[in-house]
Amino acid sequence: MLEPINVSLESLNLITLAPMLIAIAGGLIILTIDLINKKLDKTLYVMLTLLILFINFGAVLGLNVNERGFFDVMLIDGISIVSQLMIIGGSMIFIPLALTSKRFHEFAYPEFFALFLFMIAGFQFMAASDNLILIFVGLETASLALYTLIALHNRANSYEAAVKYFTMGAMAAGFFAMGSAVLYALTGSIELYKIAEIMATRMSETGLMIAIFGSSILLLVAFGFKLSLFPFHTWAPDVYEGASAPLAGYMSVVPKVAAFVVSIRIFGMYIDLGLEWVRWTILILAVITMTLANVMALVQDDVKRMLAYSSISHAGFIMAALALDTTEGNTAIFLYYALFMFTNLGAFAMLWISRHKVRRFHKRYDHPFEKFAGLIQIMPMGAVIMAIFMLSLAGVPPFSVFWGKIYVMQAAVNAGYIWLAVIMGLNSAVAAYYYLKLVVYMFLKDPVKSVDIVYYNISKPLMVIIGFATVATVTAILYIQPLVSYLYYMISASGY
Amino acid sequence: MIGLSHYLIVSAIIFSIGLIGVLRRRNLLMLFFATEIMLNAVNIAFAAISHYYNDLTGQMFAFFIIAIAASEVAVGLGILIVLYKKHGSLDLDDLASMRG
Amino acid sequence: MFENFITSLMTVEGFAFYLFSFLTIGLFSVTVMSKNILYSMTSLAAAMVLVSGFFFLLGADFLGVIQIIVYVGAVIALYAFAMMFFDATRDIKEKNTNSFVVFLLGGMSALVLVLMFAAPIHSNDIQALYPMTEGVGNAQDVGMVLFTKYLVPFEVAAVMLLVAMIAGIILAGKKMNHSITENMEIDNDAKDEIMIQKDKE
Amino acid sequence: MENILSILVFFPAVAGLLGFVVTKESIRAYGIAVTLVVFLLTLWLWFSFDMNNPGIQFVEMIPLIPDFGISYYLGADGISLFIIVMTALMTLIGMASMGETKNIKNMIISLLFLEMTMIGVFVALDAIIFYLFWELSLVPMLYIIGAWGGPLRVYASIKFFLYTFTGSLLMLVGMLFMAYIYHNLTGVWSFAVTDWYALVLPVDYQIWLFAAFFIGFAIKVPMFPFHTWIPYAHGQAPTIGSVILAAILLKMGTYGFVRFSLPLFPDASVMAITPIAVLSLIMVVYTAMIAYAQKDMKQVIAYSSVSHMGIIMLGLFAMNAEGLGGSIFQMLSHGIVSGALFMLVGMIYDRRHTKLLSEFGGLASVMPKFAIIFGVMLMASVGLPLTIGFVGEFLVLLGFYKVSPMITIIAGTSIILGAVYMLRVMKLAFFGPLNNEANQKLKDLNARETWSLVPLVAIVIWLGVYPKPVLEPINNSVNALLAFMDEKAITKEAKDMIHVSNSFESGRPTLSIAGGK
Amino acid sequence: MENLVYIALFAPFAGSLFASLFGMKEREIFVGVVASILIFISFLASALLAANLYMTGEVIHVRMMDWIAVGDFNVGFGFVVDHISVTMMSVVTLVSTVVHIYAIGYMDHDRSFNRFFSYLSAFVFSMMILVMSDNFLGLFIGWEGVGVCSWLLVGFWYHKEDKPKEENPSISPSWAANEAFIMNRIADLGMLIGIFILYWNTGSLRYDEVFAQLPYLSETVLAGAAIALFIGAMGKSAQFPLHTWLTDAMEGPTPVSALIHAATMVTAGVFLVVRSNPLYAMPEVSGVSMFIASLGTFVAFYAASMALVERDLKRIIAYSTLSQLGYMFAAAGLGAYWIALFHLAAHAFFKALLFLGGGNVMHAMNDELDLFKMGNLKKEMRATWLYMGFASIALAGLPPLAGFWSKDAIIETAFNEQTYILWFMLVVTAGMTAFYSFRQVFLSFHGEDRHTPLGFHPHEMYTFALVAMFPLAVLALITGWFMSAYKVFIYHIGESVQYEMSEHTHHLAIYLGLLVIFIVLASIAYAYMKYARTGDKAWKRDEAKEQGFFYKLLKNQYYVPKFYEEFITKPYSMISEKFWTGVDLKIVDATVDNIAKFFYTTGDKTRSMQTGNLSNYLNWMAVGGVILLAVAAVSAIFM
Repeated sequence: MLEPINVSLESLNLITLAPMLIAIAGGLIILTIDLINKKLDKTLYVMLTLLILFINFGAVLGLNVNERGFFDVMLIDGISIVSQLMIIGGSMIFIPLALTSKRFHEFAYPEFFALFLFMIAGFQFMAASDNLILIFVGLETASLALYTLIALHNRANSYEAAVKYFTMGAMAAGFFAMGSAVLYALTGSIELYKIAEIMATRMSETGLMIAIFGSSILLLVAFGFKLSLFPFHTWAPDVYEGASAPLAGYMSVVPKVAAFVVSIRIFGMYIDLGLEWVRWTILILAVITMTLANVMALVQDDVKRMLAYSSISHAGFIMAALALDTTEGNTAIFLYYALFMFTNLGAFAMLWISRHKVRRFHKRYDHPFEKFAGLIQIMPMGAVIMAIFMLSLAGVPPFSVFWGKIYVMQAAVNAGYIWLAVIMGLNSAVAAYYYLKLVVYMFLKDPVKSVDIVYYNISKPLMVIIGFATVATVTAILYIQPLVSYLYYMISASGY
Repeated sequence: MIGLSHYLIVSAIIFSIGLIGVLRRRNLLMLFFATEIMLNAVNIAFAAISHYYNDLTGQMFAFFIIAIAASEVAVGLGILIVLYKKHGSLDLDDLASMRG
Repeated sequence: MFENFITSLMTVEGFAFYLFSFLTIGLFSVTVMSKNILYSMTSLAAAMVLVSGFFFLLGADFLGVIQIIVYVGAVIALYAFAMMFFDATRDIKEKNTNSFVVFLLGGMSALVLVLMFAAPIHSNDIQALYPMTEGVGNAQDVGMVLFTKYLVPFEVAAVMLLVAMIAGIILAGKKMNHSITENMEIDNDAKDEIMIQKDKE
Repeated sequence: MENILSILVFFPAVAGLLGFVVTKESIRAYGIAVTLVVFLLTLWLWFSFDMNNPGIQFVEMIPLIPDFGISYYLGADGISLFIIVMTALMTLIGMASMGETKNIKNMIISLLFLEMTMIGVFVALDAIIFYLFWELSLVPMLYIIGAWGGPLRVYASIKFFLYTFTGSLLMLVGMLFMAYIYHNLTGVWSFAVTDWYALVLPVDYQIWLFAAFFIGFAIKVPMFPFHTWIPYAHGQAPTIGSVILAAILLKMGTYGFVRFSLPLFPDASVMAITPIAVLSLIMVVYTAMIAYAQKDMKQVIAYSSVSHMGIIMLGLFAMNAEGLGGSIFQMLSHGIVSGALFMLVGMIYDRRHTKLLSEFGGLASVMPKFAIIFGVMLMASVGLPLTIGFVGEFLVLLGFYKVSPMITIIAGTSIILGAVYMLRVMKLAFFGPLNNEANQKLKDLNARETWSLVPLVAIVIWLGVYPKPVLEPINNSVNALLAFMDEKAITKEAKDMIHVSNSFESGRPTLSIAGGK
Repeated sequence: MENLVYIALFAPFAGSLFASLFGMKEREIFVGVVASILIFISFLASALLAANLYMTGEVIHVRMMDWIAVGDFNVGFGFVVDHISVTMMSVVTLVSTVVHIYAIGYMDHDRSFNRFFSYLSAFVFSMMILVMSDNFLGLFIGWEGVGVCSWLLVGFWYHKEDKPKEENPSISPSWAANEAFIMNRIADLGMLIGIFILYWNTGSLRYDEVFAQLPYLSETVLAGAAIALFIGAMGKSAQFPLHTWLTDAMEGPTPVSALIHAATMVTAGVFLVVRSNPLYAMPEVSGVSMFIASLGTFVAFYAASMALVERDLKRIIAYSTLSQLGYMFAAAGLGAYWIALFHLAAHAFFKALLFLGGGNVMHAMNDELDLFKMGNLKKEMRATWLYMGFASIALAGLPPLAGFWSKDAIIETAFNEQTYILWFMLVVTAGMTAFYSFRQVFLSFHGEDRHTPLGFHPHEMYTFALVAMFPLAVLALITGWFMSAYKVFIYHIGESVQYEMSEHTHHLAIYLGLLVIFIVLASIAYAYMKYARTGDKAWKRDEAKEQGFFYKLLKNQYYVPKFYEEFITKPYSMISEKFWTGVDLKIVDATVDNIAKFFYTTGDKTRSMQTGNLSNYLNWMAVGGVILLAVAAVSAIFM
């Protein structure tokens, strides 16, 4: 007979669950409100979501570092707090982008906001656990919600995007499951800290290395997919193109943060075990990713697609930092994303406000370069802001991404990978070309058609968001210091 | 005696069959079948490891994988339906408007 | 090796294992290879039932039951409905090009995975975290763990299912038929766009 | 005003921001007023500069990102002082003489931002802050070239941007590595150049770091194989763009060598003497010859810039006060002279909308003032004594003679080849009969143009006759730099080289006799 | 006294500035007058300084201000008035004064009259810096200054068109000006190198300090410095092979030729050698000195030979200048620095006179310079005839005119040094000099009247200009008489300038002199026979002779300009063009562009990887995964 189990409520440390529960509860509230009154419109939901996220944010801030909860399933360490904050922060920037002056399909659904909140909860679970099951379930929750959000944009491209993302995601899920199975077979555990312990004892056994490497590769396929690492990146440009602009921007940051947290936990473990092979595999893939994506971004005709490739390239950049497996490297990941978030979301938001319902400039693309030709003459402010985002992405100081870049490069140098820093530098130079291309179109060319207005979709909330992103991008130099020290403290506190 | 490896190898083979299916199939519905096969293969592995380690965790994992697979089917079919409404086809080869 | 095979066939467990193995592998192959979606689906369903056989064989009774209920009962049913919706009973014309590469890849992955699993992965030193309790039914055992340790994933899975449900409902729903995104009439300001954007020339 | 440097850096930027409010009609006056104030501030800086102090003055240091070791660290010494003054001057004059009318507001605002970045580069003592301004300077320049330039402007501006950007990214890696070494040795993060100075690096590190910094600076200078962006940039840029580019932006590269490469890597610098001298020689001779073959007036001056930068580079690696001081002086002189030449070409372009030499001839007859000022600048450019051009060039060659007589002789051909291509321009454009009808009704310089050039002419002659006020602080700082390099060098070869290039050869033991005392 | 130094130096500068104020205005006579007066003041100051120096023997050093001071290098504007510089100052200012006054008349009709005076005075200023400076760098300022002024003045008529070389060997004033400038620059590089050598070995550039260090220097250093400085001198003084610019420079207005290309600037090279006499007198550099002497002798002969067949009046005088410069270098190279300097002064007077006379002819003939189009001009231009004849006698070296004394001393020196080959050549050259001088005089002023049929109506120059030339004529006469006085004067400088004939030569001096006089007279007689007679025996052009090899060789200046054209100018253009289009654009730039293009085309190619087909994407993913797995397996097995 089984013994009844006595568990004290305190030992469960339920507070660790609070942030996710808030998000889930928020989603349920939205669904309920919708059931009660069908006539409410998106402004309410956007603000509700924002408020829920706000509470969520506060709840995360209130967490103590290095706690476990709920039978040790929950792991609240530094990176989980940091990443949750970033996830929520990114979401808070994203969600007001629904308040465009034009109507778009997805925002007509209250379910959109519920799904969005569930997705955030999923990401938070991914970040706040080292239990592979919870990671997997959280991942899938978030992913499934995300597929839906993409499809909800409701046009041919977005279905295609959703299908592509979904199918490849399903395959990646298979690989993840398989990888977990191998780890489980190797260690009898699915909790990463346990796995690390047991694996360390089994490292010397003969004939096991193939399984260890194999498990790392299976997991790498799964997370390489999420992080759009070569050669698992192929979905990214199409999905970004098919999704609405803000969602594309969102996808290039928030899901990746969550995925990076897990990657740090998993691959950090492998590298800590002394498996240089894993490090080199990741490094090589990262280098290929950043280079290839850069090269492909060069030839794009559409700004959004170009930004998609650039996001891949940035991800490769950061993946390289991950492979360093130093505290600095891991700090660099978060710093980079924190800074990249403002800029990239800002850039995508700029695309969003220039979204027309009809494709006037190109048969296929919503945002071909021609659309922005001569923008400085039409809307100087818009052009300048867009240029700032582009320069920031290109890594021109003092804009935000530059600081992330030098931190990553410094981390590489400190870890002794000077060649990596050089490659990063050269890649940034290549990347500068395509960012510059947009700047060139905006500032140096004359308008293709005599268009009076490009930012047709703009509204006050969007202006606020973009303004905020701009300020955050431009004044990065002022807040880097507290940001870095906070991140470094959090990450070193969690032992990475 | 049937050892753990036996099960795992079966699992591996089934996983590969699933993989082949994913690669080979051009019809989305069939492709989804193949992903199910892959997940099932993993389930076998988990159950087997669980059995041989006398540990319930593996079964837990398998349990959740089943849940995930089911959810995926629901979402996947939802997407397929909208796609079909728009495209009238589930063939992958018709689905390449975004490229380059 | 072969002797080993024969001897293990002699046992019930061994026999069942090999039987299930060959059957599942065969059926899954049919699923993957068949041109007819109906065959494909039927063999999938059959194979999934057989997979549950493995579970029973491995003492994971609860899992086996779930497998049958969820897969055969829910998933396959869903597929069947979908199939009818798509009117996909007819033979599907697939251009299965590059099949050599596909099989090579499949073969290679099988080879590597088999190599991996053929490694002495099993260790006797491993202490089970949640050992199966003697004399307790598997379902009870599983329940115990599921509702303590894995309560959170369980709840998250519930959310996931909720997500899937909502997703399925809204995606398949009627509201998706008219796209606000693309349809300008729905938009109150649609006129503006035309007006504002008129070319100057 | 202890924080004069900050004021100098941020005043133009703030003014640029406020400039958005000013209307199109008043913006030019606004721009001139702002740059005038900046120029007056730089003059104030000059007069409050302690000439006898060879060290860094007006230091401002605010820790910005202590965790990275980045701080807002500004300061000026004798080397940067005059480059700052020249920056302000050339911006002022360039703006005053500007003939552009299209999108004038954007132009003025870009120029103000550009001025901020340029001054920033020359006062920054923190590597990252230096890099920040360095990179940022590309942006307004990109816009200026790309928006107001000639038919190939987009190509030219992108080439300019990407080329420099690429080089400086490698330099950035060098900086990061330098900080890393500093951290390793001291346990503290710092990007402050003055902190780095204290480091004594092993030679192989020095070589690699030197190479990294070299790429960044060499592209900017531009040194020989990396120079091809400049004909495009100059050829396509509007007048003001060329003026700023030639006068100031190129100096960033050479300044970088003085500020970073020489004091940080003395041994590597000594080792690099020969390769750099060879590259410089190619620059001097090869580009001078190319300049001779040009059909476009502006291209001649563009290539001549490269040629002159070769001389400057040579001087930097002379490892003696004569060469180094001369080189820094030559930076100023080249800034003013080439700036003026570009302005002159711009003025003729404004009238005729062509820069092709074949379109001109006999201009001296219709535009005597123009011809005279061009002649003065030409003579300064070919290094005529008592013009600003001579002092620097002479000192550089004098200094380098000690290092290598042979190289100096070849480099000295610059005084011949320079005369060859410049006189060709003079002859083709200004001399001969006035055959082209389009030229016959050309108006001579108007008051605005004249008065923006006259100060330059005055400076050209003043500093040619009496360079002491400028040379003295440069000399102090340069001597301090050399003494520092000597002290810091670890290899015997480097020490010997520095000693040798700083001593006289004769049997006479002391240096008590200095000419003319 | 210091004030006098400054007055002497800056009066011309003031004149130049004054004139330049009116530079773009219409002709104003007073500009010329003021400039002339200021130059005259400078002359007075120089004369007073000379007198003072003569009386007191006190050398004046002045340091005006610092110039360049970096590191150990410290050079200021310092001036010295010693025996050498005061000689030059007096000569320069005197000739300048005359030329200035003369130019008021000569440039009367030119619309750029004012500009001309500003240039001319600026030239004098530069020349004064050159001669007065107490250090090499100051000398270099003047050196370059005179170069620029010469450029301005030669190219004074910049608006003239380029002509083919067959029509006008100097192409155009602007061309000639550029040629002169660039040629000089080549030499200036040598001079700079010399300065570098001296600086790095002595630590100073002041004459006295440098010379004080000389004994401590090694032979290579001394020789290097001597050679380098002499290269500089070669350019300015148009010694072979840098001589071609001088004849082309005749494109400038004639007063310019008189002042710059006869009396002052071209002698700067000689001045430099004389100034650096302690260096050249060092026994270690005797080889260099010998070379200087030989080159000088060669140039003397070489230039004289070309003058024999020249038809252009001014070019003949230019050749004769070249030739006389050769004499000076011969003297300097042989160690007779004071004789060189003396010849320099004497030559300045009569050569300026000759040029101004030529200017009169040109003025009269509407700028026609072809001797073959003149003849019997003496009937219209008596004064000019007298001046030119007188100057030619001086040039030819007949006693008691200046040329005789100084040139004879040089020839004697060559004999005295037992360099008989040089002596012989110099003697021959003396004969040739007499011949071509008088050929020119006879062709223009005597013989048949060839100009009237061609429609020329010559007229005499303004009287004031003729009067202004008078002092030169006087000096051409009397200078030679003061030779021994000058010797005493200049011997104060120091041992190195002191040069005495040996006993042996002293005895033979009278015979040597007579020999030369005989040769000169014979040459003049021959010239008279050939060119001066009228009627039946009047000179006719001999076409056949003009086709002869030697005639053509001489006429084409030994094909040296052609050589430069073909082997330097044209290849330079060609290589430049090739460097630009072939190397810079096609290789250097193309490499950069190709790197960029490489990335772009790679992007274009890899773009096809993104087929848009999901199946492909899945394949990519699977291929990636499986390959990585395989690699993992392989590396695990081999580890």
